[in-house]
Parts: sequence; C-alpha cells; structure tokens
Amino acid sequence: MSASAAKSTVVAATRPRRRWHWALALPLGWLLLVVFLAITADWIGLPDPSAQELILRRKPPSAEYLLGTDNLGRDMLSRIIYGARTSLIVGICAPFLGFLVGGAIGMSAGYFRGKIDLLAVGFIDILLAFPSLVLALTFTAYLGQSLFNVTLALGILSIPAAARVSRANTLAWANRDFVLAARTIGASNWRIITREILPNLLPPMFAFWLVAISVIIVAEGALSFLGLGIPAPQPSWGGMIADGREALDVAPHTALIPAAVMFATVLSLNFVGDMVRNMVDPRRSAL
Amino acid sequence: MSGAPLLSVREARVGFFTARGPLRAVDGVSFDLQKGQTLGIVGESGSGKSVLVRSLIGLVSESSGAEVGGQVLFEGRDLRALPAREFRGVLGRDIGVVFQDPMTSLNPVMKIGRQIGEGLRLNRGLDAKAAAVRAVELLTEVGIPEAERRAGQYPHELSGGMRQRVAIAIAIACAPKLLIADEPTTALDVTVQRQILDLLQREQRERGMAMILITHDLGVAAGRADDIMVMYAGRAVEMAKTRELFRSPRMPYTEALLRSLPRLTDPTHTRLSAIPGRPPDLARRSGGCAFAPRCSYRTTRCDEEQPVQTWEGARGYACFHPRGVNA
Amino acid sequence: MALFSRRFGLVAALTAAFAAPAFAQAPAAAPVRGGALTIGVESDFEGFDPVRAGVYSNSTVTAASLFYETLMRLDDKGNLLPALALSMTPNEDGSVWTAKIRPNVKWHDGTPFTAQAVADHFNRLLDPANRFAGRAYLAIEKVEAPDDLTAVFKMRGPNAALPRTLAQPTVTTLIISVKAAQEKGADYNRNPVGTGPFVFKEWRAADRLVAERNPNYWDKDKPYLDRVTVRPLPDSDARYASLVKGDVQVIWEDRAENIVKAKKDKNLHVLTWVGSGALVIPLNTQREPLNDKRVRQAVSMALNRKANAAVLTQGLRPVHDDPYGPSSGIECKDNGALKYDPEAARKLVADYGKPVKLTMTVTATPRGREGAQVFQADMKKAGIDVEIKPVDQTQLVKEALTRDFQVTGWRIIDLADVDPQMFANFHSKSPINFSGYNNAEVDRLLLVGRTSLDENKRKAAYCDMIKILNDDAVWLWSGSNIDFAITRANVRGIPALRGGAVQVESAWFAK
Amino acid sequence: MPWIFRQLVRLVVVLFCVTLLTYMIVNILPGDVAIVILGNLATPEDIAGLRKDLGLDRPMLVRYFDWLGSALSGDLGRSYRNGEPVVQAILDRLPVSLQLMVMAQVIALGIAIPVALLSVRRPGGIFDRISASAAFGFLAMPNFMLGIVLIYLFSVTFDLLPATGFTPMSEGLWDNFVSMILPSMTLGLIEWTVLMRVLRSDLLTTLKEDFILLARAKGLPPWRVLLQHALRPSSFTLITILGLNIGGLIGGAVIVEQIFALPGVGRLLLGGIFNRDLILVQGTVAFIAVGFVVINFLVDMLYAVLDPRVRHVRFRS
Repeated sequence: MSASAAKSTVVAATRPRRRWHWALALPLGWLLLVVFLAITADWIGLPDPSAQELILRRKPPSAEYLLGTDNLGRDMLSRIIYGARTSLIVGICAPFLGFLVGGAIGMSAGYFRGKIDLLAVGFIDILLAFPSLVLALTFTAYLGQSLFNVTLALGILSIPAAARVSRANTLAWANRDFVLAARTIGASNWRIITREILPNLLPPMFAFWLVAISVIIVAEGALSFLGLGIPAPQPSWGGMIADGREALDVAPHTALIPAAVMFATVLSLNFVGDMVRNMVDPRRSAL
Repeated sequence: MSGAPLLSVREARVGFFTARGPLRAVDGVSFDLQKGQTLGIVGESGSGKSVLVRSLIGLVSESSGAEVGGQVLFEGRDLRALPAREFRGVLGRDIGVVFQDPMTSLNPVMKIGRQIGEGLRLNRGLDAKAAAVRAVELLTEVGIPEAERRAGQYPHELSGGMRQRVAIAIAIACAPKLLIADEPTTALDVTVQRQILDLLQREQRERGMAMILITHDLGVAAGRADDIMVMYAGRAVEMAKTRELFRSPRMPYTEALLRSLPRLTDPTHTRLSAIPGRPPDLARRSGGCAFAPRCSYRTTRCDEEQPVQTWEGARGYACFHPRGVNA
Repeated sequence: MALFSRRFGLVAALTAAFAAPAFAQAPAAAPVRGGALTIGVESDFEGFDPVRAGVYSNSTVTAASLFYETLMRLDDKGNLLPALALSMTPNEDGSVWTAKIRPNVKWHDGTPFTAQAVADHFNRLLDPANRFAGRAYLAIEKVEAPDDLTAVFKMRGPNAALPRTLAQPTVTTLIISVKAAQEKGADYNRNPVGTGPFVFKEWRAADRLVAERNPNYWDKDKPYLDRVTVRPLPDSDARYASLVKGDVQVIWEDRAENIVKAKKDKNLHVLTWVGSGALVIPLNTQREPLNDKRVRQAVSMALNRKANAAVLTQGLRPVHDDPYGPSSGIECKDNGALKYDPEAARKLVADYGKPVKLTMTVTATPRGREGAQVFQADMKKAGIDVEIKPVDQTQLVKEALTRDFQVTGWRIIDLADVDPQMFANFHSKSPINFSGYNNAEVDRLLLVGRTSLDENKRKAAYCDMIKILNDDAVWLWSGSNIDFAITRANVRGIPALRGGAVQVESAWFAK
Repeated sequence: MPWIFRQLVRLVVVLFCVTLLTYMIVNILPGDVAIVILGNLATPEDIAGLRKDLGLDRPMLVRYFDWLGSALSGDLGRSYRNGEPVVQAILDRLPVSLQLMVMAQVIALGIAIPVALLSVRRPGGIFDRISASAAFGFLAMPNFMLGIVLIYLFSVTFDLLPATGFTPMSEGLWDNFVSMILPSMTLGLIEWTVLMRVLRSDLLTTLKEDFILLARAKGLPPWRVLLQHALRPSSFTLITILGLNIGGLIGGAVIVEQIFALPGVGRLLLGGIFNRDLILVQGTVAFIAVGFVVINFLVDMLYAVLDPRVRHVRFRS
C-alpha cells in the first residue's frame, strides 16, 4: 500500500503551517462577527434600521453615519447589520429545509434503489423542469410576501441539489462493507440508514450546505430585484443592493457596501466549506 | 560492476508539509545502480520507497509542494539540474515506469493503443500510424493475444493481468535504459503475479535494461534483484547483495523481515513471526533510531542518537547493534 | 370652457389654427426630412385592438399614435386643432356633436377613410357585447354617419368636453380600421391598420416595433422621419444608458435621478409635460378603521406629502392639494386641504381610541416600495402602524376593484377634461369608485360638472367638491401627473407628452 | 432501444406533472386574465362575461385536459392577452434564449476551464488563491448589479457595445453577435465560478490518479498531461452542472433579459404570469420542461461519449 500512502502524502503537501491558520482565522472570524452582530443587533445601540431622514438620503459615510445613508436616508450600518439577520435567516434556513426534504428523498433513493429511486429521480426531474419563477411568484402572490414564504420558496428550490448530493453519497456508502455487514446481521433498514449511513452523509451535506447558503443569499437578492423578496422595510443585503443599484453613479456606496459585505461573507463561507470538506471527506482529505 | 553507474543517487531527501506538520518521507538515501542490474527496494508501507523513486524521476517535486533535496545522476547528468524540457526527454526516452495498480495507472477514457503510442510519438518521433503499428507489436511482445483488437479497447475491457501487461508495454515502449517497477504485482491475483514478474525479468534481460523493483515482499525481490536496499521510516537501513542479505542480515529490522517470510524448509506448523508495534508516524519523529521502539536489541543510545550508515565494502547498514558482526 | 360655446366660434378657431406646427423646442428652425428615430419606452405593448388590449399603457399609446390618429388634436397650449376631423360643432345643449371628416384620407391598406369608419370605431367600443372596459368613461351614446364626411356623435346628455376628450390620444380616441379588424380577427391586434403618419411594419414582441413613413399621409409635409422604432426597455437604468450611448434617441422616463442627470448633460434634452390628474393614495372608506373620518384625517395630516415629494423627486414632481392639474384649467382658491401636522394626527388617533393598524397594498416595484416605506415612516410618527403588502399589478387591480384593501397607490390619469375620472372615482353609483365613498353632495356636484353648460359653474362645482373630499380625506394627493421624456439634443419637434405618450409625427433631426 | 423508451416515458411523465402542477398553481393566483384585459374600469358583469367567453368558468381540471388534448395535437392555443399563437410566441423567443444560453455557457467555460487548469498546476499557489477569490467575488455579485455595471463600462464609458436590445441573426451575424455579448457576459461571468470550482476539484482528484503519474513518466509536458489525460475524466460533474444550468436558463434568465431588453422566453413567462395569461404560461412551461428533459438526455449521451465506462449510468452527481 505504499503507493497510496505516498499518494495522500504527496498531495497533503501544501504550504507551511502558519498560513494554514491565517486562512482559517480570517473567514471564521468574519462569519462569527456577522452572526454575532446579527443576533445582538437589538442590543448594541444601533439606530432603527427603518428610521428615515429623507433630507439626508444617499449621504456618503461620515462620523454620524459610519457607512452613509441609503435612498430613504436610513443608516446603512444599521441596515447592513439587520440585513445580515434577514439574509442569514433565509440563507441558513432555506437550504436547511431543502436538505431535510431533499436529503430524505436522496437517501431513500440511494438506499432502496429500484422503484423508490425511480420515483425520487422523477420527482427531482419535475422539480428541476418546473420554472422556479412560477414557484416564486406563486408564493409571493398567493401566500403573500414574508420572510417565511421567501425562505420556503427558496427552500423548495434547493431540494433537487440536496437530493442529488445525498443520493450520490448514499449510493457510495450503501455498498461499503460495514453497511453490508450490518445487513447480514439483520439490522433494520431504519437502523442502517440512521446509524450507518446518515453519520457519513452529514459531513458532505454540511460542506454543501455552507456553499448553498451563499447561493441562497444572492438568490434572495434576485427575488428582491423582481419585487418578490422580503417585504420592505425589512432590510436584506440583496434588497439593499437592488435599491442601491439605482444610484450607482451618484451614490455608489449604497450598492457597493452591501455588495462588499456579501462578498466577504460568501468568500468566508466557501473557505470554511472547503476546510470542512477537507477535514471530513477522506477521499479529498488530501486537498 | 564496472565504469560509471547508470543511476547514482546521493543523499536524496523528500519532505512534506501536512496539516499535522512537516514530515520527512525520505531522509538521506544514497545508492548506485549499474547498467543492466536490478535493485530491489524493500520496506513496509510508508517506509518511503515509492516516494523515493518518484522523487528521482520528478513525479514528486517542488512544484507539487514537496521539499526535495540531494543529487540524482543519470548517465552522469544531474537530473535535478536539467531544464524541465530536457528532463522530460530523459524521463520519456530512458526511464520506464510500471505502477502498482493497473486499474488506476491506465487512463480509463483513452484507448490502449493510443496510450502506448503516446510516448513513442513524443519521444521517438513516430507518426500516428507508425506508433499504432508499434503499439500492436509491443502488445504482442508482452503476451497479449489478439493485440490488434485489444489496442482499440479501453482499459476497463481488460482483465487485471492483461492491464499490467499493457502497463509494461507502455513502460518499455521507448526502449528505456532504466525500468522502475513500483510494486508491480501487489494489486494482482496471486496466479498472475508470477507471470508478470517473469515478463518483467525477461524484458529486462533481453533489453539489457537496469531495473528498480520496489516491493514490500522480500520474497519477490529474492530471486530477481542483484542488490537489495531495505528502507525504514524514510531511511535506507540496510543495503547489500541479495544473497548476502538473505544469508546474514545486519539490521535487526531486516532480520525481522526475513523471519516473517515463509520458507519451504520450515516445518509445516512453524509460526511466522510478525514484527511487533507499528511503523512510526513520520510527522511525530523525535531523534534516535526510528526502529528503536520495535527493536528487541534497543538500548538507550538507540533512543537518543540517529545511527549513521556504516559501510562494509559494498554493503551498508545503519544500526548500533548490527547482527552477525562483532562490534 | 370657451371652446364649447358657439358664440366663441369653434369652427373658426379650428380652421384658423389649421396646420399650426406643434413644437417643443427651437421653433425657429425649419424641419429637415429624413432619418430614423428609436424611442425607448417602459413596457411592451398590449396590442393595438382596443377591444382586445382593453387598456393602452403610455408605451402603447406612443406606439399606437404612430399609425392611429384622433379626430382632433391639441397644441402645446391646449388649443384644439383639426386632425381626422376638420371641425366639431355641438347642437344647442351640447348633446349632439357633428364632426366634419377630412376628405381624401386613406387607410394604410388603401381604402378610403370615411365617417362610417369613425362611427364603426366608436360604436364597436360602445357595444356591450365587446366588453370594452373604457366605455365607462365615454359619454357617447352612439355615432352615426349620415354621409361620408359627416359623423354625428349622440351623447348621453349634454357634454361640454367631447372635442377635447377626443383630442387626447388614448385607447378609445385613436381610431382603428374596424373593417381590417373584422377581416383579420385575432391577428389584427398584432397587425394594426390606421391612417396615421407611419405605417406599421413589424412588431417583434418584447423587442421592437417598427413603423415606416406613410407616403400617402394627408398632411403632405409630414412626417419628417423615414422610420420610427419603438423599443420596450423595462430597466430604467439600462434605458437611460441606451440613450446616453445613442442606441435610442428618445426615452420615456420617470426616475428623478436620471432626469436630473439628463438636465446637466448637454447632449440631452428633457421634455416635461404637466398633465391633469395626480398620483394618489386612496383610502378605503368602507373598512375599519378607515371608515372613521378621524382616522382618515389623521392619516392625511401625518403624511408629509410635500416634503417627501420634494426630496424623492428632487423637486421635479411637486404636490398639489387637488387632482386637477394645471392643464385642466381649474384653480381653486380654497381647496380645504388638511395641513401636515403629526401632532394633530396623533391627537385624532388618540381620540379614535383604538390602536390603528393599516395595510398598504402597493405594486412590487422599486417605486411602489419607496413610496410605501415613506408612507409607513410618516405614519409611525403619528402612532399608526403600517404593514406593506407588495403585490403584482394584476392583483392590485383586483384588490382595488373588489375593495379588498385599506390603503393603496393609484393614479388619476392625464385626461383633457377632469369629468370622466372624477365621476368614476367618487360617484357613489360608479362601479369603480373603489374607495366606496358615498356622499350625496359630492354626487350632486359631480353631475353639475358633467352636465352644466356653464364653464364657471363647472369649475365652482369641482372646487366645492375638492373641499369636501379633502376634509373627508378620501384620497390623498401624493404627486402631480408630470411626464418626462429625454431626447438626444438634436431631436426636435416632439409635442407635449399628453398622457405620457411620445408623439413623433412632427419630429425631426437637427443637423 | 429500451433506453430510448425510458427517456420517452420520462419526458411524458415530467411533462404531465409539470404542466398539471403549473396549471393548478397559476390557477390559484389571485386575479385572472379577464381583470387584466378589462383593466381597472371593469364592471363585475363584464369580467364574468369575459371569463365565460374565455372558458375560464369551467372547472379547472376540465380545462387542463382540454388544454392537454389540443397540446398533444400540437396546438398550444392563442394568448388570452394579445391573441398571439402561443407556439409562435415561443418560437419567436426561443432563438434568443438559446443563443443567450449557449453564448453564456461558452463564456463561462472559456473562463472556467483555463482558470481551473492553471490553478490546479499549483494548488494553494498565488494564481489559485487569486482566482478563487475572484470567483467568489463574481458569485457574490447579483446579476442585476453586474449587468448594469457592464453596460456602464462597455457601452457608456468605452462605447464598444450596444447597451440594450437584440439584433436577430437575419439582420447580420456580426450585429447579432455583438448585441448578445453583454447579456451573455452577465450570465457567464457569474456562472464560470461554479464551473471552475467543480472542475478544479475534480481535476485535483484526477491528478492524484496513477495514470496521471504514468503520463508524466512518459515525458509528456504538463499542459499535455492536463489537457489530454486529466481534463476528460474530470469533466463529468462539470457536464452535469452545465446541463442543469442550461435547463434553468431557458426560462430563468429573466433578470438579464429584462435589463438588456432581450425578447427571451423568461420574459415571456414572467409577462404571462403577471397577466395571468394561463394558456401562455402553460405552453411556455411545457416547452421549458421539454427543453430540460431533452438537454438532460443530451448530457447523458455526452457521458457515454466522454467515458466509455458509463454508457448505462444515467444519474450522476
């Protein structure tokens, strides 16, 4: 086995240790900061994110308004932080919802195969072929626009991807010796799925989830642009960019600041996602 | 054993940076290989034998993130000092490689004929047609029936033994001066292992190639290598003519390896002895002899000091308590 | 309305004004023939069969007025000009109008344009079987054609405003070829036939509509342009960028930011038209808590309409206290508007006794979102909670029609006369009075406005009415109906943007 | 043959479910096309009458199967809103969407493949790091923002490309190409990031394979090792994602179509929904579903072409 041992060591070679920690500290630090601020937004003395001072609209950053004001003269800093709350709720919950449903579908498909697999694949096909616009519009028009409905709509849209990931991984794990062993000693399907397969499924799903968060945060922005996002005046990063876009030339900060915050967060999420993948996926541990 | 050696390795070192810290996979290995000779490199998994040879032919290099040191002379030329293009020329033309697992060492999405012809076109300047013809010849030579049809197939359509034959055909395609066989039979069925080893040996003799045969099985090296180098934890712990090594190993590790080999002369129920303990974690090395924790002759000196290589003519060892020597 | 009375010689006025050029700028230079003009509008077109399209957006009116024409026309000062009709004369009480049709006018398909075509057009719209929704605004009973050049409009009652109403290009007044519509059936909507200065060439949905110069146009000098393309460019910023780049030469625009920028750009020219009507915020008087006058007044006083508009529209769209607009000719000395007074509003809310929570239904557009948030912020200061409910346009209309809303955003469109809109919006018997407002005095005054032959009496009635409406705080006037278009500096001869439509019959390129 | 048969069954099932689902969903939306046509002046009697004329007063399922019946005979009906034949409306828009989609993918691949190849030459190296950060930058950039930035940059500032609008191929191939560059870039510049990530990760896995070492041992220059040996076996996930993207883009490029005023299928669908033009929505959704299934079918075929081992494997992730 010396060849494969060499293989993993060969690629394990990256940079010296110090840099590794740097790469970990910055994105993790940023994410923790964002989450912390989003949670404590109410208690850190921020101005009301929907308090308007129309006369002071679209003012550049200053001592009074650290990040300037938006199109209705509201404090950008406060809106960014409260927006983090919205964006994170949508970004975290929507893929989570997708993963609960999609994960279950993918797991049963990958484990039971046969007809169930066919059904699941068919279901995913239908969901994928179904125009997401129709779905999003329906939710917002019929059920009304709300944080919950937007999250639900985006959650449903993330089902197929989650189902694919979980199905592929289940397929891979279901044939492993330890699963076969569990079967031969008569373990129930339920037990095998929950005890043998699920634990192995969680790491790749978690890594994928981290990436999904950033995709969903941006997707919420697209919905806001089409007027289907979180209803005003609740701020979200995507919505702020959509609002700020209108004054890109006269007050670029109204769009660029939320865009920069979103960039930093997406970047951090992906770095952390990579690291999680590296830590938990033996096949890629060498990355 | 006359004239300048075909391959001369001095103080080869390979280091990696891993998540757990830097490690020395190969630590100061030196050896010479004469034309037409066979060197067996023997060691457990992780002893650094594969990394060593891969580093010699540039498959482990600075650009893949490793730290590579030492000197490698091939026909008197310093391979590590050669410009990349010239080095690749030497590699393709004069050195052939066979890897352990033919399942993974052949490109699954490329037809066999093309994989063989590729090196010929690049290094011997053959055109596509000539390369294809030559590929079929080579397939016949390594004992593949219906060579013409096989050349148009993909690796997954062949059996394991056949695939390894294809791998050998690729390795010898450009008539190299040195053939490196990295555990060429480990992944194969026992029944075909011997055929493959015989094929390698035959080709080596007929073509007058030198060969480095890497194996964890002393028995494989026994009948086929002129010299044997035993590696442990990245170091060459013993080096000797095959016969001498088998007759009187110096290093306790070699001794232990030999003891774990079944012999026809043993009584049927002799217990094979296993080496207690496990190979050391290279990233957690302290000073001292790496084998010390598993060695039955260990003294405090072994824990504190790294033994240097001692030479007795052509054979060398690195041990404070060599066997068969009255030190 | 001086034009109405026979004493003022309507016919004479019209003939004298014949062929007076309509111009927006540089009246001195002589128009130059030639060139292709591209207009960027906001939305795609509903189609060009009024019965099928139902309504024309201002984008559609811009396109439709290339190949359709009205009977009368208005110059920039509001004077009536002849168009397809040479003159329109009323009978004694204004209940019958006779139009003299311009002779020798041909449809684009080569058939002659006659009085019968005019009659067919209006009668088709009036026929309940066709369910043309805009007929509610028409005060016409039916139209007859005693001969080829005479069309007789029988009105439902005395009607002072008919010629002016017919002069503004709208879905009803732009005359289509009913004959062609019947021949082509459903395809007519996409292949219009008219008499206008340009002939319909092609319409690639969501992309462009192309019209070419009508060589047989009755006004021999016009049009000056060889070809006109109208492109729906839904994204406001991209539309403005297209103009700056020069891909299009004229755009309809409503974003203050772009208009302010354009005014500073010497390559561009901004056209402004202050119409009648207004942007409004209707309050549903039938629903709790807005059925209480105190609450409505509180809302009215809490909304800092003037200051908000001054900032948000950068002063481009001032707020008035009535929906009449300068072009209506109605000026009221006392409109009874409630002043901005958040303190008083707070007191009224306290007086009402219960917490006030409102839901504001707005279109899910940036503009809707902006207005709603400002409304919400102002209400908060007076202790009124507002929830914003963004919906699409269709749903907004549905909620308005079924009176299933509390507060919403709406618009009283720019019409030449205020009667149709005021009557429809505030008369208790009107099916589209979606505030559910019911006030006998207002009903009476609306009838005076509709039927009185005395222009001063009409004006007085409308002023009396606005006092009641303002005091009752039924609809809040949140902005004036001002339309803007931006042109490249070398585009000349675009007339007033009536109804927000860009008309290019007399447009030309300066060298 | 059975494989083809299964694909057909798949197509039929997906089509049926998707259209039925759409039908039900759009039906429960508040407001209907009668209100849209008659506008804010409508009387309830008029609305009821028009609904009857349009057949909207019949039970939902009856209407659906009616629609299905005529759809099967190739007639998707006429738009309620403007009388345009639905098939015509879609066929008019389809070339635009297809071109946008293809050009966007070409741009995305044109960036993703070289960047992935260059960054795996030294994983964790400068280029790898910079390209990864750039990728996230684009990933975090909403397309409605990128679109307008590109317009200001390439049309207004540098005056190189038209800001908006579509020129059909019939009016000149070059003009057509130029008019589609910015919209395709807007999509492609965001999409390459995902493709690059996937390809890079798969390339790294492939590069650890022994056959890559063997290729290097043959003396092949690094770029030939990458292109001839590593790229193809590393492209399966890439192709899966590509297939999904294309499927999604047929009707999902609404924002880009809107900003650049392109007459594509996405806007047709959006307009249809806003106008409650049920028959148009139905037809478009059916078309998109067909497109999706067909593209996935092609992706399956591509697997077989690229990898001789997986001729029968359909569903990969």
